[in-house]
Amino acid sequence: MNLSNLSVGLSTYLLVGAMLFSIGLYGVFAKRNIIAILMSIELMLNAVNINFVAFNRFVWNQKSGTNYILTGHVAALFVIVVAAAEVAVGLALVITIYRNRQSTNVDEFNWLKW
Amino acid sequence: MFKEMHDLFRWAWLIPALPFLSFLLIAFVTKRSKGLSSTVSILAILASLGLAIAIAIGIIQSGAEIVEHAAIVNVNWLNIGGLKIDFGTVVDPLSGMMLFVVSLVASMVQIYSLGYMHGDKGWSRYYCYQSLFAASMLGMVLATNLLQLFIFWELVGLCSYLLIGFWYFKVSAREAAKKAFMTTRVGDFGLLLGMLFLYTKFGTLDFATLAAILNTNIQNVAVIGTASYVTVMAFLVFMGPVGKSGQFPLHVWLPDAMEGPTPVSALIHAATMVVAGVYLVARMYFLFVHASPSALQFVADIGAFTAIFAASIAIAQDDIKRILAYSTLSQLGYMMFALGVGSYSGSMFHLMTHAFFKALMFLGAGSVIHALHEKQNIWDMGGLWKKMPITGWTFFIGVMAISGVPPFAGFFSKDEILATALQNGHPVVYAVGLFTAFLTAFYMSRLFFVAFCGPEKPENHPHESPWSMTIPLIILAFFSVVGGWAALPDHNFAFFLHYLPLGQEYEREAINWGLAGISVIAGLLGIGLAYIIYLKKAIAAESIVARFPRVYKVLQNKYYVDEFYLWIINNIMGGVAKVLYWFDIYVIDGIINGIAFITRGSAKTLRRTSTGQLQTYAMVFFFAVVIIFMVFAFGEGQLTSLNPLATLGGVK
Amino acid sequence: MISSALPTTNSLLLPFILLAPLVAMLMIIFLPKDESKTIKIVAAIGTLISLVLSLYAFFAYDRVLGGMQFTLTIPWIPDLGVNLAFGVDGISLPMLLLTNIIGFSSIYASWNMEKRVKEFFALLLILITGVMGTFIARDLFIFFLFYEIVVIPIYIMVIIWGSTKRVSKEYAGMKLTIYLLIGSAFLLVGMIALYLAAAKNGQPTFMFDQLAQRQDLYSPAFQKVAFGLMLFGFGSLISMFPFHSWSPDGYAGAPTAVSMIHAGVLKKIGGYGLIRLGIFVLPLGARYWAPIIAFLAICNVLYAAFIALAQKDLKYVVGYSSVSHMGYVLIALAALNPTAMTGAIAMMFAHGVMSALIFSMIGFIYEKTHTRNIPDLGGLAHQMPRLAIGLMLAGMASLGLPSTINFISEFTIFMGTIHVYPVLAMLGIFGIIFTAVYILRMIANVLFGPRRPEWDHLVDIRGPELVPLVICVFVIFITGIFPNILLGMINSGVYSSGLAKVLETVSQVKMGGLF
Amino acid sequence: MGTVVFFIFAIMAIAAAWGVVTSKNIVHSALYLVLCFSGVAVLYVLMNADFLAAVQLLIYTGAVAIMIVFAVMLTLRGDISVSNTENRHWGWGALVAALVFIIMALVILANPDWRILATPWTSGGSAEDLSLLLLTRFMIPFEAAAVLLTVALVGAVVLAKGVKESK
Repeated sequence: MNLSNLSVGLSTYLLVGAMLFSIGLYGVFAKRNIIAILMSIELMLNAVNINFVAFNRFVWNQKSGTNYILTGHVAALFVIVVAAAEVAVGLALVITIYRNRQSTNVDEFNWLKW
Repeated sequence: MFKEMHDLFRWAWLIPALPFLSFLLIAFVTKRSKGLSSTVSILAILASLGLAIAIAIGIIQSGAEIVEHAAIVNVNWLNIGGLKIDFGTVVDPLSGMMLFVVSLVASMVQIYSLGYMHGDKGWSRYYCYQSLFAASMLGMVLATNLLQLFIFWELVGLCSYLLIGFWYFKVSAREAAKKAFMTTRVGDFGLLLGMLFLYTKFGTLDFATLAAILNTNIQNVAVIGTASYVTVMAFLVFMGPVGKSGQFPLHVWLPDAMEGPTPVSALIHAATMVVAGVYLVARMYFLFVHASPSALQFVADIGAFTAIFAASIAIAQDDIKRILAYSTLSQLGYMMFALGVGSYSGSMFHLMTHAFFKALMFLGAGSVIHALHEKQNIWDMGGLWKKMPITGWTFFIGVMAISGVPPFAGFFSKDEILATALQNGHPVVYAVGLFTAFLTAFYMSRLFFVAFCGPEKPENHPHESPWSMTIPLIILAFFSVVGGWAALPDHNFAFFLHYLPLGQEYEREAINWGLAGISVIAGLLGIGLAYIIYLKKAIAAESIVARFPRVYKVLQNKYYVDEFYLWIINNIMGGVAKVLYWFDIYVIDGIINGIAFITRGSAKTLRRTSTGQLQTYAMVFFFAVVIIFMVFAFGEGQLTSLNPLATLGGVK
Repeated sequence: MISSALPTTNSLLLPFILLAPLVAMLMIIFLPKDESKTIKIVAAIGTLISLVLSLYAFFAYDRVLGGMQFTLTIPWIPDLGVNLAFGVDGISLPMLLLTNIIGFSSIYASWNMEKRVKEFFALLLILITGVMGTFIARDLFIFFLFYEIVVIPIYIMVIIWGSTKRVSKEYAGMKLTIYLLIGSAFLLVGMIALYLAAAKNGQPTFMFDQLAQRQDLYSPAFQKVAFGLMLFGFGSLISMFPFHSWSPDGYAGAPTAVSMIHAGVLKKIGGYGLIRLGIFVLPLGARYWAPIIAFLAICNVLYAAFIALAQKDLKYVVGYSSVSHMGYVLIALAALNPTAMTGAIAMMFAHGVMSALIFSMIGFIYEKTHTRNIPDLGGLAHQMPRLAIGLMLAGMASLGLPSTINFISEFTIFMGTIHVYPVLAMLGIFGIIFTAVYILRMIANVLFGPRRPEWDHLVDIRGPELVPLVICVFVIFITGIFPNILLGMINSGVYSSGLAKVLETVSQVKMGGLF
Repeated sequence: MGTVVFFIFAIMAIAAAWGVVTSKNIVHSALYLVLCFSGVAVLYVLMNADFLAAVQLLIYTGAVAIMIVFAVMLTLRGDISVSNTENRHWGWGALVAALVFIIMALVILANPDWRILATPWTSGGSAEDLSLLLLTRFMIPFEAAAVLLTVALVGAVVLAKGVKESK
């Protein structure tokens, strides 16, 4: 099996992104600690970023014209910015909630209940 | 001559308008001033009386001309698609006679009330109602069409309601007023229905037009429909008079209506409003004539039955006003059966004379009640003639008049009715009428002997009433004597009230003195019997009562008709009402609340799915995404066209 | 000057009528809470301006010319064909006037309100505006919009200012609102179906007159279904049996002003809508459903009249009585002829004024005695003669006494229906007896009878409290004595708007009804 | 060569991500997260996104991870070894996540348009190119992002500081 024949294409990157996304999704569904959930969200955001960059690399690279160049990178950059903001606010919320409830356990947060 | 008169007749609308103006004035301006209110009211009705007399003279002078061409003025009142109603005035002998009678009695009663109602708190209110009543009654008389008549008909009903309940703090007055309104309402239902059918069939409610249509097209089935149609309408229209004029099944309200002030009873429940029914039948006589004979036969039967039925009750009553009330019922029955047997003019004649002497007797009774401080039981009275000579004499004239003793007014009218009944082939009705005349004479003289003759009661300190009360008595007594002379020398009252069904020629009839003699004897017999029992005490009244205790009890309780109606209202209507209310609350509302309950119940179950856990929500969300994707990917039908995989090469 | 005579010109009269209470409402919002006197005066002035302007409209309307006048059309959402279109004809003008009469009276009927005055009057003015809007709208969308505006303030007002008797005010408010909303949901479905059907020719529109012109686009089957939906919607609004049960409970729970407006005008939107939308646009559907409406109408008349006999609470008596009276309107609509139609609109007007009067009087009784239980009351004519006059005249109007407008309306209705549904109409007329029984019983037991010392402290209505009495009584009798004022207008509306023509056409159509 | 590097770091990132969600200890999770981010950064490099890789390392592996560790430190109570357990529904969560992955994978693999191999990189990707783009074409989003960050900063401070009970 020739490793060099096993070429890395767009779909490979996308699969990696999909895997990261699904793992993050599982984390969001299954974890009890709210910080762990935030971490899982970060995973999902990273997965999305991989997709952005990958599409930029493989699809738009082929197209001529400067309009398209690096748009994926810019999008990823914005995602990172938003993620950073989200983490900042999210963690502040976690601390506030922790202060009120003495817990970071999502099971105990059921204010949305009827 | 007739032309000039016609100009006068154009002003007939003023007759009801003046009292109406006085009603508005009292209600909005002079309410606070007692003297001013009564002055305004009396001046208005006297002006109307003057105008009515002028019109009556004009009618008599116009003679046959006005009979054939009634002076009619119409103004459009309501004009919409499918319904056109005029308001107007009709001046013909019939309305002229009624105008005179109504305005005369009304003005007498209003003057009389100056004394009778003296010191009453509701003085202005009283005159306010009186004026409204006079306006509505006179307006009704002048009506040119059935709807106009019906409107005023209801308005006099309203006035009657208000005046019966004038002393609204008395529970009995309150209940009586309610009863009067409701009972007449039942009759009005029929009248309204009859009106609707008439309009639907003939497209008009105008008396003259209706009469013309019926007279000219009576054989034309296409226009009229079959005779039974007209008959049905006649029956329906007759329901109104049955209620208003207290004919048999709906008579119950009239005796109770005596709860009102006595002058009101005199005016509304003896002389004027209650005869409105008779007047209506007279106005609509063409309808009854063209209906199958059963219609008029029905009118005659109801009238005759009421006459004897009420007279028999009157024998056993003790309350002076109730005796008079049943007497009124009985006399109304007289007028009604007179119409039924075809004595149109006799009926109107009796209407007029009855108005005079019955108003007289009611006012006389009021005078007595006033003098005895609200005592109404005749057995508490006695020997009043000496203490109250004017009241006594005038009352005596009234009794003579109603008993049909010549030369008093009642004799002529009653005789005319009875004569026509026999002539037109109604022997049974004639017999009933004759017997009623006997009963009438008996119970009226009973009343008179017990209350006015005999020994005085020491606890009473009666005194003659003030002039404001006695003058109307004297005037009415005068008319009770001479009112009948209009028929002399023959039965020519019909000259004044000419009605010619199907072009018959009027025939002047001489008074049949033989028949007249029979009815006079019947009257005298009644008086004599009363004299023997109540004045001579040759036969003890108690022993008669003791011999027929059941009969007496039934009579005294007015054949239990009231109780029967009460039972129906309380048990049947009340019961149905309760059942339906139960149905409404528990079935209709139950269904509604049941739906609400199901909604709430399902919501209670479903809300368990809302765990409040964000994670669960997210999970469900993504699960839904998966499902939707599956549907798109593998589904059939419309959704497949949206299948993203279809564009991506497809997985199927 | 010349241009104003042209019917095509836009007139700003109706927007002014509509805006006057709205401006008053905005002013009230910016007034301080404690200035309750000022708030009431502002509300009264706002409604007075509307009243005066609508009176002007009523008498300035050219009856000979007929049709929609004082029109204003502004395209609003052109893609959907929604126009901000106002206008009145002989059918809607009486209803507009009625709204303003009752609106103005209702302000005065709540003159003694002390609880949350600011909010109350602001909501009341919104309510009045909403009702007015439904009557002057010429566009179905706008009509529906205003109708939905109406529902919200009513709910809030019943919940906050209502009174709890047999049912709690929360229940009453909820029932009222849910009924109206369910009705309007069905209406919405019907409306959208109608809109889609009418848009088949590529020009979507919501305008009533254009919807009515596109008869060929509605198949008979469609008309039956769409009219059925509207019948359910409008029927529950006009308290058609068996969708009437919100009415007594709702009125009993609601504060006086809301009862007045609700019974007086809001209910009439049902009848008005059935004419404007149902019969104009879907005449075949109306024809199909007419016998059913007539039957249910008679159920209304007799059933509710009987139930009113068994009531002890004043407001329940009047509530059931209003259900009963609506039966007359419904059977007149079902008769599908111009006379009955005129009668139906006149009856809506007549009943509106009458019920406003009676509810305001009952409101005063309740306010002063704190009870509405008939056995607890009695002899009030001693202490409050003016109130007694008001209640009695209202009762007389209710039982159709001649010389009140109610009589003429009833008579016209009977005249129009008796040859279409003889038996049902007779049963309906029979209802007047029961009406008399329960009304007279109520009047007698509340007003008359011996003086009761426990009510000796009561003060008769005076000053501003007299306004509803004077206005309503005046309207009842002036239109009753000179009926051409009102019925002439309605008649011109029925004929000039083309309703009479529609009715004539539809009466010639042969189709199998249900009965 | 690139292929080998890719697989090494891709597998590392995925494994680290797996570690993040399975580790019972929240601190271990945080450390796995750092590892995962680093792996992703290498993938960026492989895709010629040098600047993004740097940003990824700076912001994610640096700032975000440290903030998370701080948050863990500030909130942690009880036994650290069970600080990051699964809830009752983790099975369902796994199922849904797996389904989502399967669907995504199916789409990715089924789409012929996406079977693209790398072509020589021509577009630059340096900080200079990006900054040019950000300050011209994406000017407004860029400024919006700046505002967002400021707001987030202020918001975070306000939230974390806690609002004093008003009288």
